Amino acid sequence: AGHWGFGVAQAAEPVTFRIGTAIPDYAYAFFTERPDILKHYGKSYKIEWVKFTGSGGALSAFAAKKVDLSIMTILPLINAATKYRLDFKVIHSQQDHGVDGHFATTFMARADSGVRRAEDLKGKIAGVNVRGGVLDLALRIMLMKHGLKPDSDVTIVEGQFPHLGAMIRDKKIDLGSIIQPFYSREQKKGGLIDVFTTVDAFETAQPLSFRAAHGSVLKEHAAAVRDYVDDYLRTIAWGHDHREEAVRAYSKTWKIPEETLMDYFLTKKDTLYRRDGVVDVTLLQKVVETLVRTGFLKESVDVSKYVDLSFLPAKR
Amino acid sequence: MAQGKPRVDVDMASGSREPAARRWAALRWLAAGVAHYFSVLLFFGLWEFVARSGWVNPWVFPPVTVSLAEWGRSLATGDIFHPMGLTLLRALGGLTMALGVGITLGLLMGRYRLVEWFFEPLIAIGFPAPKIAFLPLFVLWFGFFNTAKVLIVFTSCIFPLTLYAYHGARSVDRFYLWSALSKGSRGFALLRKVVLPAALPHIFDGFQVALIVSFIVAFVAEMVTGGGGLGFEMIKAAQDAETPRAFAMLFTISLLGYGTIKLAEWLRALLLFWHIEHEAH
Amino acid sequence: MNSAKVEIRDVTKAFRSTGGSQVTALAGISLRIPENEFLTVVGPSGCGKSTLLYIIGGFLKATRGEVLVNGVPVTGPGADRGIVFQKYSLFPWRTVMQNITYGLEEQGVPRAERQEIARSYLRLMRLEGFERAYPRALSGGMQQRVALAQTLACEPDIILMDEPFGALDAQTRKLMQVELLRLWEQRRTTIIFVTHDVEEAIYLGTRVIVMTARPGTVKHDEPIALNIARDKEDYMLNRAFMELKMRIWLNVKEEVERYGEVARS
Amino acid sequence: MNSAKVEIRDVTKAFRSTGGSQVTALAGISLRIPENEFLTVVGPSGCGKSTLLYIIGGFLKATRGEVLVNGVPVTGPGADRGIVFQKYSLFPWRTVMQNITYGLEEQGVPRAERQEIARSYLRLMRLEGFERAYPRALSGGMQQRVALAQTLACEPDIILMDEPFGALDAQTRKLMQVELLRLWEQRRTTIIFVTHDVEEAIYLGTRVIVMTARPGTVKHDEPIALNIARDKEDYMLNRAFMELKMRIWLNVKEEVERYGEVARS
Amino acid sequence: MPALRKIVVRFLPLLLVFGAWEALTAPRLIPEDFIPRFAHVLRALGDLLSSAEFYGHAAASFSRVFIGLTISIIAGVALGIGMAWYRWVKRFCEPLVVLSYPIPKPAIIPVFIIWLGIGDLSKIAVIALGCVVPIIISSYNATLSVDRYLVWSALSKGTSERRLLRKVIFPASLPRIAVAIRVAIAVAFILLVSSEFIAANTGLGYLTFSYGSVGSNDYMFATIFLIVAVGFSADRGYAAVMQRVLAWHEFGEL
Ligand SMILES: Nc1ncnc2c1ncn2[C@@H]1O[C@H](COP(=O)(O)OP(=O)(O)OP(=O)(O)O)[C@@H](O)[C@H]1O
Ligand SMILES: Nc1ncnc2c1ncn2[C@@H]1O[C@H](COP(=O)(O)OP(=O)(O)OP(=O)(O)O)[C@@H](O)[C@H]1O
Ligand SMILES: [Mg+2]
Ligand SMILES: [Mg+2]
Repeated sequence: AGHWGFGVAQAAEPVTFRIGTAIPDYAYAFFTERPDILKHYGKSYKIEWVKFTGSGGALSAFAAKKVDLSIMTILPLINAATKYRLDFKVIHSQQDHGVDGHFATTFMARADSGVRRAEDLKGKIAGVNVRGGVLDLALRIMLMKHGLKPDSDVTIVEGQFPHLGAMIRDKKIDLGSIIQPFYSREQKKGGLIDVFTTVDAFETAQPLSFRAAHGSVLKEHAAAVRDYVDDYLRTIAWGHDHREEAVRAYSKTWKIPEETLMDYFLTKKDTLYRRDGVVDVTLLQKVVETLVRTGFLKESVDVSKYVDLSFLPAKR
Repeated sequence: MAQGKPRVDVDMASGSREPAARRWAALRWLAAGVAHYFSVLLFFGLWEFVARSGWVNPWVFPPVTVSLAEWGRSLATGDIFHPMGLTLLRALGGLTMALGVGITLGLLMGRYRLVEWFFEPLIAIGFPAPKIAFLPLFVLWFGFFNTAKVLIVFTSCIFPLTLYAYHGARSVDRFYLWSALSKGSRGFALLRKVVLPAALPHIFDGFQVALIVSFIVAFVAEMVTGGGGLGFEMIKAAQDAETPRAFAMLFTISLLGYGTIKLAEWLRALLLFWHIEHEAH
Repeated sequence: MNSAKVEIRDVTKAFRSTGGSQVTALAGISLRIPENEFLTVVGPSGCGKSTLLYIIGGFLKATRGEVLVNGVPVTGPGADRGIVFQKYSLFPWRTVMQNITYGLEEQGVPRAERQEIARSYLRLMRLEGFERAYPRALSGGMQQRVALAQTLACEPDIILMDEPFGALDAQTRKLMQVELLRLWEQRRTTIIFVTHDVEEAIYLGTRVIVMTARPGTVKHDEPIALNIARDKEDYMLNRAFMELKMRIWLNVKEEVERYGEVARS
Repeated sequence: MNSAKVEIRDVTKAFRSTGGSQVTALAGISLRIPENEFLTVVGPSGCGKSTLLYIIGGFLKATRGEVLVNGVPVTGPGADRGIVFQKYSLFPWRTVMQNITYGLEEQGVPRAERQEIARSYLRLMRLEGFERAYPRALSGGMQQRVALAQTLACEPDIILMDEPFGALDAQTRKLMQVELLRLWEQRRTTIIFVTHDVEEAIYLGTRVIVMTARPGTVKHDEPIALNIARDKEDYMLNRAFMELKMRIWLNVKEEVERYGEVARS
Repeated sequence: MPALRKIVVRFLPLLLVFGAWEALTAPRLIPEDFIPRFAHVLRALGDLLSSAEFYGHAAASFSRVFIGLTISIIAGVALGIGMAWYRWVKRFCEPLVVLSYPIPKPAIIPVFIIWLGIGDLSKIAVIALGCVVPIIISSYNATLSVDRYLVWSALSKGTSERRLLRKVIFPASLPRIAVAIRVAIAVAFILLVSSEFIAANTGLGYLTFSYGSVGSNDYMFATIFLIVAVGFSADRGYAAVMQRVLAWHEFGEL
């Protein structure tokens, strides 16, 4: 959107940020359901949400400057930096995997299938959400670490997150990557066991998703971005502090039943939503190094060059 | 000049050609070829210009020459042929199955009230349903590999095929039917000998549409559920931010489709040579 | 007396036309047509002649009344009743030869025999050389002759003919008339023949019917002594023939004029 | 002498038929048709009469030769030459009324006037009450009359008619003949009229042409004295008329028979 | 009562399908993760229909369908007839048009996003591009098979070649174009979902994907159900309109 500053009168107009996000998104639920908990929203900035079904689509829209801010994960970050050569910065975190004992995507198998560890997978079929995605890489790294050749020793197929659990039960696959809220549901149903998590694969907890912004946006609307980040962290704090209300709002937006959410949302069984919004560059860099070491990435990328935490508010 | 207007039989007079004139003819043929594909060249030219103008990030929207070069590379190394074969197999496999079932069902619906009563509303409600949403179910039932994708192509193609055949059967000139009925044709013979040929122009419309649908659905099914093929390769390339490669996949499906569509048109001219539409060609 | 080959019992046919109004094409028409009769039908344009044939053929349902063939009510088309349509609809996807053999194919006549029969009809219809032509490459009269051959080749019990010689030149028409008579005599077929040519009606028919203007019924019913026309070459100059012709002609004329008045009033 | 309205110069027409073989429909036919001539054409079925009309109409291109209208070579169809087709093709999506007004619409005649003209033709063709019917609800003869009205309403300079009364009963046909003559006299139109009815050809024509069997050329060309037929009610009994009729009839007969032999040999 | 019976008889096939759906899902013959119970779908549909926000999504989607479809009908008929009638149109357009047919529209949404933005335009383009295919094909083929006597008849009454398209070619081809439009309507509803596949602010397709990706199958199917129901009604409405428009056309008897 065009937003030129035109003297004093115009400066009062809120800036509109087009934010690319994935489904389901934490912030989207609270920004739309509970604007009352926000401080700057509608005053210094407004948001036009664009929901993407995958991080790939989100990245190309971001690269084409059709969104100002966008959700990002590690592989799109590397692509944005090395292939698209975009001028962008990651400004706050969204979800972290495995930090502080929080949930990380778990690869599950049938309890009675004999698959208990990665090495048991020889000759079996494993399902991930998308080949070439970060979970696919995690699986491959894990297999290689245990002396198995992906694709020849283990067949890797794709399935959508909501169906992977049922596919395991239905013996269509022997292992599948399970995220929340499905992990909670599968646990409740029973009969599946955890085999490993992404933390085991990457040998580190990881920032899973984070928000990136174009350099130009950060330069032109620094104050508004700061206000947005401030509001975002407000929703997180509010969520942690008012869990039941948060569950209700989240359920209303995404139609996930409240009882499912009550089981995990914003607890240790969930990925971590950090109150401080800090992106842990060290952890992120460790993931990159693992990818380089295992040959999935040709050369290393200095992640810190693409992270700018200066938009986070000073400690409250 | 108008193509329809002359509608006259081809000029009979065609003298033998001199060798000198033959060179001219070759040149003219070349010129006609360029003229024929002028729109494509124009489109590519525009694309190239825009991509190089700096209005868009050239990594996101690479110049057409870069994409074509990548395409040429994958053709040269041959690594595109395997996915190409997979997609072709799924598309044409599903289409072939749908042809048999769809045309038969459509013709039956057009001729028998009971069949029409039962299937017509089902077709009307099943057609606008997004088949892709049922892909997971297909995968559950039929596995990850070709079967599920072939079947999703089948389910997608069957609707247009049935609908066109149905309308074709319904608009058969009643005098053809009466003539056949009074010569003792009944049931299947009537269907095969009169309704089918009379509805053939409609059926071919449906076939041409279904052909395109089959390519699109096979590709999209591969995009969504993987398992190799052009669609899968394209989504993978997009994920890896290898945009030229993604375009190469699109070129491939487009050209594959173009070839088969032309083949279908040729088949149409062959089978419908008796039909008046043939006169205008 | 139930030996009628075709019996038309009080048949009425009303069409619903666009706009909801009705057109009554036939109003309570009754007719008994014995076996081997050659019934010719004349009447003003639009009086319901074709409609009557369609009802006998079983293609249209009568609004009221019924048609019996061999004493059995007609419920649909059947191979016993062959028909030549006014607008001679050939199958455009079949060659002349294939069009002629169509009915034979349906009767399960073996291929070689089919070909032979068809070839004899090709000769009869003077269409040699056009075996492999498709209908769209034929002139109007040639198409009509193919349609004739197509129906005659099936040798149906009853033949319904709707101006089957309308598109033929006078001489070819003459030839066809002679052939048709020959076939009728040979096969003892029952023929219902619609024509606009009063002379033709008398020449061919054993009985001529004049229909009234719409709604059609039988206005005039005239048995024809066979010897009036068919025996002599110069029948046209025959006094009895001329009188007969005049009588039928006047009947038609009256109807046409009456209709003109009805419509105008 | 270049006052011919229509001049046909050595026109040959060959059709390529399926299978690659050729059918020569017309072979070097030449004709000069002066203004206001009522030319009637008779000839064996399939001899190329329709083809000739299509070439004059500009719908088909001659393989060789050319047609001049008012001294200008014909390159395509034009509103100066109206045509009534053998298979009376009406626009099925237009009602009877709309079909008749079609040409007037194209000439930019105002709506009210169009309606009025069309209504007078409806009356003329005895189609009152069917204004709003679609062609498919009409009998064959009714469709043919609509087609006639459609073309006549345009008042073209030259009218090409391909058996325009073929589907009409004898009496209606008579009425139509009279009307056509009246219009021809009023408007001084040039008419080329194909028919199978020799009497009709003589009655209507100022000149009758007999065509040879395929490939068609002019076999016989006979000017008709106007007073032979048109003046008297009982012209059919007139000696001159009968002789003329016999002469033309024999010409056609010869051709039909010759063709039979050609085909058989 | 007879009227009611008529309706029941008419929609019996649909009732049978819904019955079969419920019968298969209620005892969990099909895992609920794939297809929810019909009863649950109805419940979810009720819930959706009672929220105002949902109507915004529906309005957004259906207006895109409507606009996309309208564009495709106009452009498709023009292109199809044009390509059949004018050699130069065919020469110029055909390669590009035919090459574009088999391109999967969802796959080029990113390209559309670059050119047309994320808003309605890119989605309308996807729908229009997809729906135009059957319409071009049928209008092209139908134009070629227009009875030549009708064309000749019009030409000899002074119809210019350009007017001919409107006065004769179009109406004569209409019965076949009508079938293509019927197909296009169904395709439009399919594409409604696909067009919102990659990126969306609003729309039923977006809801379908969002509910689907969090496993809220009952809601996902409720949106699909609604799309299909509207598609079905559109089809019925269209059929009724066409029956009147094509009153002159002679359909074969059943
Ligand atoms: N399908 C139809 N719908 C409505 N009216 C029809 C239909 N078919 C025929 N009619 C009407 O029924 C009447 C009789 O038509 P029919 O074709 O039987 O006449 P006909 O005697 O064969 O005339 P012609 O000698 O001109 O062929 C006509 O007035 C016609 O308008
Ligand atoms: N489109 C065509 N393709 C091939 N041959 C054709 C075509 N049209 C006509 N012919 C041939 O040309 C010859 C003359 O046909 P035309 O229709 O002119 O005859 P006609 O004199 O009008 O006959 P009729 O009195 O039976 O209507 C016929 O032998 C026919 O087979
Ligand atoms: Mg009739
Ligand atoms: Mg002719």
